[in-house]
Amino acid sequence: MSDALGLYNYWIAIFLMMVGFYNVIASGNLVKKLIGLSIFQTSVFLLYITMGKVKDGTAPILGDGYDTFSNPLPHVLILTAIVVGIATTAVGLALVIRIQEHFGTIEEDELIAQEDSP
Amino acid sequence: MSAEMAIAVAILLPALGALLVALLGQSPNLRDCAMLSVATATFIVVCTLYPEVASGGRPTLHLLEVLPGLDLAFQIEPLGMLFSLVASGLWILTSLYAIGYMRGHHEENQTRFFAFFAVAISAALAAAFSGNMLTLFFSYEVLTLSTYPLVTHHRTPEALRAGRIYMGILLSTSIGLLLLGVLLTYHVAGTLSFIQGGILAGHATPLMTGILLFLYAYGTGKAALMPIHRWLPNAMVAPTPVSALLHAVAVVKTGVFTIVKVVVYIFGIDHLSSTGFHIYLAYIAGGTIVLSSLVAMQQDNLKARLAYSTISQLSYIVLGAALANAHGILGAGLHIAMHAFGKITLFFCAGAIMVALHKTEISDMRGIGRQMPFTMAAFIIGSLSIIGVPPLGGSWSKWYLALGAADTSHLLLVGVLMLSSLLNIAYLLPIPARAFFSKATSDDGHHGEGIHEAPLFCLIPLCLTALGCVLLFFFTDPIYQLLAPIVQP
Amino acid sequence: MIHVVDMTLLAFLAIVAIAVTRMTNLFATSVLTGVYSLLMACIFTVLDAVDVAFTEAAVGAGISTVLFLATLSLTTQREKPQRSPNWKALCVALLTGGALVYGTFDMPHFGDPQAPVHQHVGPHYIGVSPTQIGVPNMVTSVLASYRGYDTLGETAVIFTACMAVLLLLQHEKRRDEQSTVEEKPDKEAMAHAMILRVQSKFFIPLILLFGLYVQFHGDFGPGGGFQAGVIFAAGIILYSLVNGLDKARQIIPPNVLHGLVAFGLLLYAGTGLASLFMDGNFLQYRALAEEATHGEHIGILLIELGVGITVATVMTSMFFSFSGRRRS
Amino acid sequence: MSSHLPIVPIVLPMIAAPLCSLLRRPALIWPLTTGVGWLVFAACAALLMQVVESGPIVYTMANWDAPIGIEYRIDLLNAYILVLVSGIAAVVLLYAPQSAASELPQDRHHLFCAAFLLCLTGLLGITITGDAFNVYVFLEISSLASYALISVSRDPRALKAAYKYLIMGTIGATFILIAVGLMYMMTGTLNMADLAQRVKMVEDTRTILMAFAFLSIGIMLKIALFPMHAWLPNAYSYAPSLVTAFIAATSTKVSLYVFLRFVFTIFGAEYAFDTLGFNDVLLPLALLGIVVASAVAIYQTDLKRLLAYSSVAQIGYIVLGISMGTVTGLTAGLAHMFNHALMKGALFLAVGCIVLRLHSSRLEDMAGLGKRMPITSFAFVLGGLGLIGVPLTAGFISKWYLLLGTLELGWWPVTVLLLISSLLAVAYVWRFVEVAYFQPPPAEASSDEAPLSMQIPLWMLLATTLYFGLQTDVTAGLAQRAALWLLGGGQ
Repeated sequence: MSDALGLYNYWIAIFLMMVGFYNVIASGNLVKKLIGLSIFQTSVFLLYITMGKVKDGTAPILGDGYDTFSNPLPHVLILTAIVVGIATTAVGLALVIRIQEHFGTIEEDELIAQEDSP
Repeated sequence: MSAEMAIAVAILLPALGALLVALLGQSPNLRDCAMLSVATATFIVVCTLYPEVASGGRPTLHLLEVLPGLDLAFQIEPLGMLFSLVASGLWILTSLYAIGYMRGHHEENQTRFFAFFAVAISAALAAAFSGNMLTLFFSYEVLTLSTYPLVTHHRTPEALRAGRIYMGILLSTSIGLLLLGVLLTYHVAGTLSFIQGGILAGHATPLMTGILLFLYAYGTGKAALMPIHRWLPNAMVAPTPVSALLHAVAVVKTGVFTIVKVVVYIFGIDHLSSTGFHIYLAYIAGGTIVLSSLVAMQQDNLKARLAYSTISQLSYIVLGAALANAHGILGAGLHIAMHAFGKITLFFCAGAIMVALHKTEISDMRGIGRQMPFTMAAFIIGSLSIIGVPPLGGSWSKWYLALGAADTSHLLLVGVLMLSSLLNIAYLLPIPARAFFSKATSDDGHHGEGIHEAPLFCLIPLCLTALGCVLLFFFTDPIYQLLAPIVQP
Repeated sequence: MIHVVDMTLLAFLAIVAIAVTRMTNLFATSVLTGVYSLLMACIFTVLDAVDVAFTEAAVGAGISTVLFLATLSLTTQREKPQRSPNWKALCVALLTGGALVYGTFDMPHFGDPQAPVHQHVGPHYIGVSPTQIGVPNMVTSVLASYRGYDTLGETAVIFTACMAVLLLLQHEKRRDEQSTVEEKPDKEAMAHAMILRVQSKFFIPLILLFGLYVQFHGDFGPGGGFQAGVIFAAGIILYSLVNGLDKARQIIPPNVLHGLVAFGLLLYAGTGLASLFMDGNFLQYRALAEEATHGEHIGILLIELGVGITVATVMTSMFFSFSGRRRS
Repeated sequence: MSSHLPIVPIVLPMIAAPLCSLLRRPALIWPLTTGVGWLVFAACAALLMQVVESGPIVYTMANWDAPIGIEYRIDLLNAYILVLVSGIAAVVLLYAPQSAASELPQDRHHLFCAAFLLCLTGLLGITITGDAFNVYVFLEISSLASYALISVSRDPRALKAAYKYLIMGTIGATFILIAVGLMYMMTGTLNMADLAQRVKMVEDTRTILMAFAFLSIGIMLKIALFPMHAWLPNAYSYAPSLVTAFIAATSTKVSLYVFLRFVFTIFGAEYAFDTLGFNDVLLPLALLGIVVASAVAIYQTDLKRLLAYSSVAQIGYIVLGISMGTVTGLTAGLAHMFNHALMKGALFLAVGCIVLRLHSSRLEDMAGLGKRMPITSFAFVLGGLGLIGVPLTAGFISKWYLLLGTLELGWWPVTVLLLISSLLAVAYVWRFVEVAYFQPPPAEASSDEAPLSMQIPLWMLLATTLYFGLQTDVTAGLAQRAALWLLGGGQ
């Protein structure tokens, strides 16, 4: 039971990652793929933040009456990762807009069909 | 000129000649003059190297070390000396002949033709002089690539198909087998240098030696051992000078030269003969000799017949090497020179007939002896030399090969040599016989009765090579003395 | 107690994620993704990562949702429905997930103070940073100083994204087009909606003010250049949503905007270089002043400003690029 | 200032990128970008020499000692890659202005230059850093920049290719992020040297095993190791020529470097190969890649695409060398990374020259090219000989080591397979030769060479491949030292 409690957060994080990952691979819509990618990445953040938490700790900001702090390092890493995530999403979406303009669709199967019959 | 310089010059001259020919492409006369002078100069440079080699010297040119134990180096030893003399000497005659032939035949793209021809000679000389297996391998590949444009000279679909077969077989065997052999040698022996007595003794197990022997024998596709001989008849689509010099002398001889050289300097005769695997190769060569002679008999196209004859004769040399004894190696070495003169004469004659009478099929050649007496006389001399009749050069090499075969306890090989001489007679002599003793058929009498020889440019070289066949019989001793050191322990 | 809140939120997250997968209306999915980010931000708060929560809320629920919606308005709103689940993808996902779950069994448990992360480098930051850097918010110390180079990289990432979006979406300059844009009233603007206009007049200054607060208060509480930049951008985006893109562009001309994008990154890297000239290593702000903590203060202020400027202008310029693209 | 030399290759292009976006005028930005490229190259070369002479260089960011702060740690391995990447960038930048003028929209040169510099920053940043998370950050800089560089092509299909690359690249990067997280979780550190020590203590945990697995898969996606190469052919074929040349020569090589860095210096060859038997996974993938991709390359009708598939095959060679786990094998892999980068760079530059004149990279349009563009065609053939591994080209050296490596291990079938694959390489290079030299040029075609400003960089790269085919101290010699060191035999 302690196992289950101690790892619950990780399992959910993994579950969420896989939902996102599934969407990236399975979805035929280019926007939906990016949504999946964004969920995938966000869930990885959860993995990091979870490991930074310490029992009975508090946010790593110096204040009176607190002496147990959660680890600030994962927070810093994830701040960076969030930026990377939004950057990727933005570039991806810009590509999607251009694809729509040129090919008139953002469904993967239709795009492939266009390739085959020029 | 120091020997080092001479080596570099000998290899670079034809390459520069190629450049010169390409630059002078606008004025054919100037171009052809340039080519002749380059060819002559090359021959002279090669000749200057002879005294030193004959007196036991081994001029060396070390270019650079590519990897530890792997260098680009040239070293002249007797076999290479002989081969380079033959190749560069016959280049002069072939140039003369080619001028007559190409003009007489109104060929297109002559400049390109002569340029690549010169590159091929350069590669052949580099192969002859190579001081280690890597250099030899490299020259071998350059030779393959530079002769491709010559084979496909006519750009017809047929020529392109032949070119593909040519490249396909030569490249795939050399990369697939020869390179593997080279690598294995390096892996086993730690070096690739050609050293008297071989480098494998003490390093390679008998089985490994056997494997290597076959990798080299079949990796050297240019030696045209059956069943990888197909490229050679196909290459006959090229203009005749190419067939004459390259596919009777330079290219194919580079192949057998590689095998002889590998046997002498990589395997070492003693090491090879101690393993017992050489006999299998000897039998394969013997089989190729007989089979290709039989095929040659069925060819009606003169060049095709000569091509199969070449395959058979090349296997003589492979056989000599495979015997792995002193007589065999000497016979192989001599046969490189003897066959070169004989076969080039025959090809020159075939080309001359094509230029003068536009005939390619043997069955059409009835009675042409009366129109082309000199050519056909030369043809007889060449044939007899190849058959091995004294007083012609070919008799010596066959003699030594037979001695070598007798030295092994495999008398069947001696039988093969005897049988093949009979077969040589059967496929070569009917041609002049038909030319002189049959009446011309009526339908192609439009060339008239009188003498109708090829242009002098064609005729003179072929007479000279025929003469060479005779002279070689009387002056074999220098060659023998040159080669003798390589088989001394 | 924390466990209960945590588990409930996680369960919500799972439900939202599944809903996102099953829905085909892309508008709804985008909004749900925003909700997902918001929930995630809540969890981050529970897990003591307030700075991260702040950022995730601003980025995930804010900017990224806006960008998704802008894209959808240019493309399509519905996904082509798929009949059956994609078994191949399901297998890949299950396999990957299974592998990860397998990996969890040797992990230190949630909150375990003995975990290596709480033993090795982390404690150093907690123990030493307040005196070494002189900033109460340890996340800021680590972000700006100890791992300031990472943050420089992060600023470069966002700058790169801006270059990429501009490369892709910047309009080719055509003479005829410009004139038509000027004359045509912006249909997409919502200036005619009275309530919106009034409210926005009230809110936008507040948002911008809050942005400034977050920018300069990052040393002491949650916040910093990145969050501030996003908030600032949100204010401008709100303005252009209400008053139309062209008006917003008049207030902040593209040239100024792009100049500021570059300036932010240059400011950051320049601060790093400045410490070189003061005999420090790259990004060693301590060298900037006599007293080490004072130098750190100056350095952190400058680079946070650089981050803030770049992020705010990049987000704005991305939004302008996206919404400047008309449906063809 | 010389003690601050390590930051020059990263900070210089990072500052130059925003400057480019500010300056806007092509007449200003191209010289700036090119100048920066060459300065960076000079700095990298100086670093390499310093490392060769006096051992690894450590540079701490903000003077915080690792693992508290981030440090650069430059040893033989990454100095070698730094020189490779910056050298290719410098040469490509000489070539770029002309090529860009014909292939890119006029009003975007400043953005393009900025993206190019950022891509360079990212690639060099990945290589030079000694921090695992920092690798991820710079990986994303280079990736985002390369998506942009690819998509800017005039061919709209490049958009789809860039999108696919973005999806696969981000999945790869996220996998790497997960792996770094797991490693951090088990060790508490992100510094590579520190990680290498601490991972040993926990290496029998399932978590570290998964970290290893995710890391490998993530990097393999970036390397485009068969069968994870799906993004590569389209991306290379539709991108602007100079982008293809740059990315093909550098991007996968840097990913390969990351692979080597993590597998050999952090996890250690012993753990990866002896404990996990990781080479049993790599070997079949590498071999499949070599054979299948070479065979597919033969049937391509587009020259860029043909070369792209050839790249997949050549990556197989490199990974094959790595999977041997011996000094010879690793030397072969490292040397081939270097040599292949030069050769592919040169080949793609040649294709760029061809595209400049023909506005097409389809083989069928290149009939008689040997007459129309004799110099460029000859350059292509020379580069092709290198790909085949003909002696006296750089390609031969690495293949030689590779073959020797297989012989040392007694992997006979692999040796034979490698030789067969060389024949496949002959076949695909021959396709160009046949079209260019043995088909008559179309009647209206005139001879029209590419301008000198493009020829010179092309020949510079070619000359280096020929030079390194003869002079192997730098490539093979350094590669061997690096290989010895990676396998734990000291510097």
